[in-house]
Amino acid sequence: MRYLPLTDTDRQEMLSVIGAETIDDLFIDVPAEARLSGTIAGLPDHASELAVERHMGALARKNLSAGEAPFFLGAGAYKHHVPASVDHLIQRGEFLTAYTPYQPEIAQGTLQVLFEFQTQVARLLGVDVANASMYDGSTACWEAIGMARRITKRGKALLSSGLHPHYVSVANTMAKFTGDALVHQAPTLDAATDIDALIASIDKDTSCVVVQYPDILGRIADLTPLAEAAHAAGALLVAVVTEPVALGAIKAPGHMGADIVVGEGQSIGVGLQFGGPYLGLFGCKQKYVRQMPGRLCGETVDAAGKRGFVLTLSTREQHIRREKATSNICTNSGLCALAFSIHMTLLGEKGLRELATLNHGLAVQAADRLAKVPGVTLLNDGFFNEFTLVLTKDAREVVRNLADKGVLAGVSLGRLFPDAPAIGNGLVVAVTETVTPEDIETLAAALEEELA
Amino acid sequence: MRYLPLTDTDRQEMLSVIGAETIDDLFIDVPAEARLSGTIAGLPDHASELAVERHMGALARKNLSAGEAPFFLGAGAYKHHVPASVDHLIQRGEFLTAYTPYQPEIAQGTLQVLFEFQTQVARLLGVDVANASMYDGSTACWEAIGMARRITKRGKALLSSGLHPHYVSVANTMAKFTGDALVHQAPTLDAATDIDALIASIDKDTSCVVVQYPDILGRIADLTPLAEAAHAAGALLVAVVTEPVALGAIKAPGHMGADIVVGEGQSIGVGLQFGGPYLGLFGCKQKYVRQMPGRLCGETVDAAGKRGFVLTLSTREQHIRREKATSNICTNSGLCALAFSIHMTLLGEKGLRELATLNHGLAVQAADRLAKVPGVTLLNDGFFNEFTLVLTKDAREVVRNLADKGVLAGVSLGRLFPDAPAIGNGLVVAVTETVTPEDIETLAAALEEELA
Amino acid sequence: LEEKLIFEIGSTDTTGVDFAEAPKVASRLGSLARTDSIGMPGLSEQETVRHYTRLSRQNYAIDLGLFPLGSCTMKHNPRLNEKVARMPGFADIHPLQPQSTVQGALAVIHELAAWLVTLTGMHSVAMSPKAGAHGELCGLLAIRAALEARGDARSVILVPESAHGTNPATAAFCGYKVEDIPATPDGRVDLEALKARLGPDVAAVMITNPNTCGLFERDMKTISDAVHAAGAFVYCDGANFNAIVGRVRPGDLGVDAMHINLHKTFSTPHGGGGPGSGPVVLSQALTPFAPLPFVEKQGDKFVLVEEETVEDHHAQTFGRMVAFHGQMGMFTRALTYILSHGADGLRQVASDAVLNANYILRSLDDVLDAPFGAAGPCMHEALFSDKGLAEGFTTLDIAKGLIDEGFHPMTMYFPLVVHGAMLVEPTETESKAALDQFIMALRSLAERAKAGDEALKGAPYHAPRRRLDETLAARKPVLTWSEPDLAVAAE
Amino acid sequence: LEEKLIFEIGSTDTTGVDFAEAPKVASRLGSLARTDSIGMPGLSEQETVRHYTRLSRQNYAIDLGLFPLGSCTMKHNPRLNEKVARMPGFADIHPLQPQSTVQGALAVIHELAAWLVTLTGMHSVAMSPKAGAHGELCGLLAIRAALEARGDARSVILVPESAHGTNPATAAFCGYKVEDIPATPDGRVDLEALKARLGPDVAAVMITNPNTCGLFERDMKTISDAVHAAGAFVYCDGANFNAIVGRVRPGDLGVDAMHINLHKTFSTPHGGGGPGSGPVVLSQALTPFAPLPFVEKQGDKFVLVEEETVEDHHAQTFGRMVAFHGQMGMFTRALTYILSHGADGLRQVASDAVLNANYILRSLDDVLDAPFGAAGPCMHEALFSDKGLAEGFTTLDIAKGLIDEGFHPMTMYFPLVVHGAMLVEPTETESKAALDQFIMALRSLAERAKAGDEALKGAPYHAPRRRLDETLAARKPVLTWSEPDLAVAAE
Repeated sequence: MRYLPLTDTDRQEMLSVIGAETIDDLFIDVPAEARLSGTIAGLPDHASELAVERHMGALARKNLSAGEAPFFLGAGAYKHHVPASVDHLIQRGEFLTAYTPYQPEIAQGTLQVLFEFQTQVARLLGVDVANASMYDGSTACWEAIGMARRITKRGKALLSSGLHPHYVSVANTMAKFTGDALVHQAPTLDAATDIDALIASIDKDTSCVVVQYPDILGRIADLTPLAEAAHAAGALLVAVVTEPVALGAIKAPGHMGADIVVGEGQSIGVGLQFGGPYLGLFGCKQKYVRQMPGRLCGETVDAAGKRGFVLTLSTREQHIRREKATSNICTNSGLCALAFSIHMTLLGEKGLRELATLNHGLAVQAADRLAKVPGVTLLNDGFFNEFTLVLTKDAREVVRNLADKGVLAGVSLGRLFPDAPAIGNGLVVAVTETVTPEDIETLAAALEEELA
Repeated sequence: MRYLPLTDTDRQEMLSVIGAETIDDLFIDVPAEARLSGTIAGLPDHASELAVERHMGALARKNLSAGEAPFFLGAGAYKHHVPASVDHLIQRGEFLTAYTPYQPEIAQGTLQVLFEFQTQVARLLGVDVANASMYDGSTACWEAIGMARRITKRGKALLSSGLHPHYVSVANTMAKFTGDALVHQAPTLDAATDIDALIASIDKDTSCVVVQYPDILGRIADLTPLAEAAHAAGALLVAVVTEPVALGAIKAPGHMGADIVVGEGQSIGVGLQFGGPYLGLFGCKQKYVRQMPGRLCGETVDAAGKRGFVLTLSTREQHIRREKATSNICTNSGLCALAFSIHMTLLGEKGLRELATLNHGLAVQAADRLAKVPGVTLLNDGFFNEFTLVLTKDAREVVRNLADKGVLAGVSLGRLFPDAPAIGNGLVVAVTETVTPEDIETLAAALEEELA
Repeated sequence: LEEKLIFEIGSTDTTGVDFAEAPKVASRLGSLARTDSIGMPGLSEQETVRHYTRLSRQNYAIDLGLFPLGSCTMKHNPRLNEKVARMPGFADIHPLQPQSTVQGALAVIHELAAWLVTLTGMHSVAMSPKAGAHGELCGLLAIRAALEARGDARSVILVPESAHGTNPATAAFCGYKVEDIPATPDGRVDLEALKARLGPDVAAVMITNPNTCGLFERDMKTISDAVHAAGAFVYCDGANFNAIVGRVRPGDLGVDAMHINLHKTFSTPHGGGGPGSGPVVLSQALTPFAPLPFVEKQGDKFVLVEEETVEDHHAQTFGRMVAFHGQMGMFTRALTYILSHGADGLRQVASDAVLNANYILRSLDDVLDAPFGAAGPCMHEALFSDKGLAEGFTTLDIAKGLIDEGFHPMTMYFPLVVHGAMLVEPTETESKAALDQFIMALRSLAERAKAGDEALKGAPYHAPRRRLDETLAARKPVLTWSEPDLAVAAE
Repeated sequence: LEEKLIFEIGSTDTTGVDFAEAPKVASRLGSLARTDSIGMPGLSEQETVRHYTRLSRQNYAIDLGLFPLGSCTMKHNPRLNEKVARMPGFADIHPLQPQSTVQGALAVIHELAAWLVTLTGMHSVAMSPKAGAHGELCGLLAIRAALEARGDARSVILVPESAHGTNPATAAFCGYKVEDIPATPDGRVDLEALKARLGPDVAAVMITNPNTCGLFERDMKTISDAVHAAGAFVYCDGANFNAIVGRVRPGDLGVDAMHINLHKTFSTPHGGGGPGSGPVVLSQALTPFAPLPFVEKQGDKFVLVEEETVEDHHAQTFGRMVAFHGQMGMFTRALTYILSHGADGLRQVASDAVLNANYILRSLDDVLDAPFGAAGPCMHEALFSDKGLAEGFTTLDIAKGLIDEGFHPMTMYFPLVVHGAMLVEPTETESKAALDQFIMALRSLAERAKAGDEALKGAPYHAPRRRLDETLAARKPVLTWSEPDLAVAAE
């Protein structure tokens, strides 16, 4: 078989070195009743590359890919154009097939990338330090809540109604273990965010306030008053960014006082991939660095005095601290971090700002156009590249019907918040640089027909 | 722009070092009337990667790719499955973006590959030596005729009627210059090849006999008598192989006495690509090596005594010999040779034989099945993976009509030999490992309907 | 040549990406426009390609040679997997697309899930965990939910000494009290000590099998039975499933939950530290508590069961672990790998992995101490200790010496139960020639370390860097780049 | 580490490819079955990936650094081009598919052809030549056909001394007699000598512009007029089109035929020696003689005109040059590059290419002799000579010294008109920082060669190999691997 290089002759020679008759003899420690004598029944045997590629290709073609349709989905995952050189570079065998850089002498490639990535992320989020990545935005968000608990020694977290409902679900799942009290309710169809309500809810038990920016409805607001209110009460502000491209156009949460900023980095370099692997971004103020979860790469020198990089502060980590670790995270999203870092390097500040400006410009055009469709109201005053439309009927049905016509119209609030029927007519629409004027017209026409 | 790194600041600094005011000043040697003052009219300006990818993608989708249809085309280009690792490896920047290995100290990667390639090709073709590749099979074929002229000092070449007609056309084009006399006629719809006729035609003016194996109608025959007859008359035998996979199943031309064996290597590693780039294979007997065209890589040692490889025997080549060179070829098909060599390494003898056996088995199944379609007669007694069907009407029309139904049925003899209406009912059908039993049934049914 | 940082070579005016001009519109950003310089350097495409190409060449990787990291299972990553994962129908679909438009993707999840369940002999599988450690979390969440469902709060998790560090970390992260179980002299869980500790406060035992000494836990079934009898659950760390896939089904050994690292057993690339993927197979007892979302086949349609669609039929779910549906990009690769091997090939995977490890064990146990070597064969990894090295020579010296021989070091100082442990896992994708070369190198290093060759203590000499000062890095952490202080530089 | 040959590590029993089982059928191979061992070694996929990955790392490439080979135009190869070329609609179509099924491919050829014609100001373009030298052949074939059509057989081609070696080789290959035209002291064609030689036996002049000294032929238009007046044609070697694209149209200078190396000006990758692609733009006079096949637009359909479809409307074609339609895989890449740059970007390409070359020329002309430097600016390449180096030091020493500095050497000993020529072409895709680093390296080498630093003569020291014995290779050619003679080995 193509991936197994041993020949039967090799196997015989090796068995004789070992002093065993057969390979089965090497499995003597397995209780006899658990040893399978042949291949597992009901499963096919090996297949040629051609056959496997055909099978998988047939399954792939049963999906409507984003590039094949007018496409307006966001809500935590965004379709952006990724330059071809990004994928080319992450496929270099030396990146793709390397392990976690535990042996720094022969892992400077990965390590320097991580150091550069940490710096890029810190600058983007407006914080002092960032780690070498987490699984995704939702788990990074939960890690931030746990970190705030460790720092403040308080157990109540206020979650904004504008926080992605799946992020809320993940936090709720984890809080069952830890006993954190999480305060949250579904959003209302209001042009303003719930920042004032959050400020009013902060009390002396509050470990942190968790706010998404832009929020799940695409709304944006200055986080400074919230940060001040939290700090005044001894709580932390955790900001969550699910669309990092936004930070090429709007203020960084760290610059508005957020103590911990987490995010989903998928937009830059990673691609949609049906939800994973994605890339958790995690940054914070310098003073909290030793409470941070996840891998960190730091600068040092080698025995010859040359600059080099190593994984560091690992006394926070599971493989050293075992049950006293700041997190159980081991594998992270190294290759996605590489993709993010390469894409960000290609963009640079100039490209990032142009990309953000283009996204915003197209989104404004689309919002204004769609708001003219009878039966459609634009909820947002402010937004970056995503906004909420209020329709005259349940948006879930509209989305499904439009999909049947080959238009991927956005994300319905009914799917995101099945328990909040009051907002079921809301449709969250994202507009990136991949949307064309024709796409916008197609969506407008389809909505008009659907709502007629 | 994304590929141009100079900023305007850079340009100004550099101009001041040069001592010029503007870049225009650097073009003063261009006659004023030929200097364009601005961009050329009527052409669009630069475009984003996204826009270009969309444009090219739209054009790509206007083609029916071989993988999307039951596919039976051959006649000099064959669809084979190429393992994914081949394309991965040839995209390594160190291979893809290197130049011809003129500086061997920093080109051992390319050079060792070429040395391995030469050995693989020589063994496959059954000859002593092979060069580092030519443009394609058709130009390699002409180069072989020229080489035979140089060796024999004779100017008449006999081209088999089974030689690919495009190869004949290329030779005819070139012969206008060189004055070689080329003897050729279109094939007849006969189960036997024209070897006996060729033997009868050899005379003392004959430089070489050029025979394709398997030939354009898929026929195969022992070349030994032809080699003997040629040698007896002081002529050379040139064998042409357009389907190298065949040599995993049938005797190598070099082992049947061919003096020069050329071929099209596209089948192994390269892919269809609408005809190019392809890969000319060129091998010959050791005694003729100094009359060989094209690059050669040879083994040597470096100043420290280590084994290494260099381009060698370059006194045959244009950059040294100018008008006395054996050929004007400079750039060859390096990257295609790499792809061929990698694919051949993955196959090895075991895989090559299995591939050939599978091709032959499927072709036999297909031939037998299609011969049962009313109105279809199988021409060939013997064949490898390609055979000729004689239909009850002009095959050109059949091919076009089946294409409209999404079946790519084969190559009509009318397209290949427009001047030979007598064979217009012939259809050349190739069957490789990529053909499924369903494909064969689809073709059979479509033929049956078309010929009813 | 040294490669500078992007911050040292790029500029905020340079870009490697072009965009169409943005429409002129009135901004909706209000007062939030970002006006400060972000300080993000850009490079042209060529400079970018060069920077990362050069950096990559400072890495070791499986594509360059044998990577014998014990317990990490660095096997070949087939390139077909990469090609399949990039098919637009998989790579370019949004997690919230209407289900009618992603039937192929749901089919992939369902098909992979069926393979995992069958190969492990378990009842169901939770596909969404993002990595092995995340899978451990999933298993403990399911166990906790099951215990709560029967009103049986328990607070202790038992973890053998030889466990992966993630096991106790995960248990603690979930708020459990962690207690160690000692190992026997032959490197296995002390069954009697375990039985003695079981009681009404014990929620689960987390056990690695094959264990981190590279040995199969012979008493696994007995342990499971005892744990079940005490009302607790058995969590199995499946990091070493590579050793037994196709030959042993954990379900036959009484396991209740086990994560499977797709990047170990099923060849998805490690990528310099992830992404991974850690589906968790579950016993019938734990199945009702599996997380959302999951895929079901209803008639000829695949249905994604999530909050909106869960209704009554999975009311006991412990909830959602991640924003979306797990590591789709890893699922496509793993399924491609599984289909390529098939049932016969996967069985051969385990056979050859174990054969290769035993070949290394027996080819070196005359020069290196193999603490459990006398007791019989190992599974997929060979364990050695530093016993017998010359005074002052350590496992670290041998590891760094391997770098100069052109290999990645083995896992060092793990498991903790062996002094100066060297854990060598060759995997099944290594040829005999590669093993022989590695054995020769390790033999020569062992001999040098026993002979006290001082030069070894300076290794590596032939790597992009000499030994790095990790203490300095931790004492004065420099975690981001900042412009050199010009005032300081001028001094 | 050295990498062995596949013949030394592989075996005929090993394979990296699996196939479905072949149907059991009666063979139709007759007596021709190949029964001998072919001797073709196989490797598993992992071994294959390692072998070629390791080998690749012994190469220098543009992806690793500046590649200043004069006249070779080693510019950045954008990765979008690679992606586009691999779209199944381009990569996976057969050259003989019915035209209705390849309309997109024909559209690509047509669109690229339109760009080439417009950018050069010519009348038409022959797309099928496989590389630059093949394009030269195409041009001469068209010229010969045109002369024959007017019954005017001519036998001589004039080639300036500074021409690429391919020019005389091509002319000779076509049966022409080649005569040299000398250069003037300022590195250009001697106009008077050329005029003096023109006569009824001269078929064409082959001229490179910008020429191989990196200079623009100021008299180009005068030359063309004189050649045309003598009844001959002007062939222009377009290898250096990179210097003038978007700024000068060869058609405005009286050129009749010019090949365009898509792998030079239009960035298709060199691939370690090809494939290239050499479309030839033609004047109105030569257009009727262009080769088959070609693409025409008829209404909204694209038509491939070949033997079957040519009928009367292109009866004077000189025929077919290649089996199929040329280098489609290069066309898609080149068109992608062209559309990415557009008219403004292509003009900037020439501007920056020339700026970069002049920057190098002026940054080094104080330490290296620039034979034509005093006369004014160069075009896209800077030419230096070995004048002033210490006794016994050569251009070769400087070239090999560059390797140790991390660069590929420049073109050496070409053009022949300058002693010890060093021809440096940076291209437009190099940043100022990269140029400055290169200038520093070359300056230091020039100083060492002038000072007579003996160490330089052993360079390179820091490359995969030291200087190789090319004489040995040519004297006793070993062109294929063969099993070591065991008898000899045993001695």
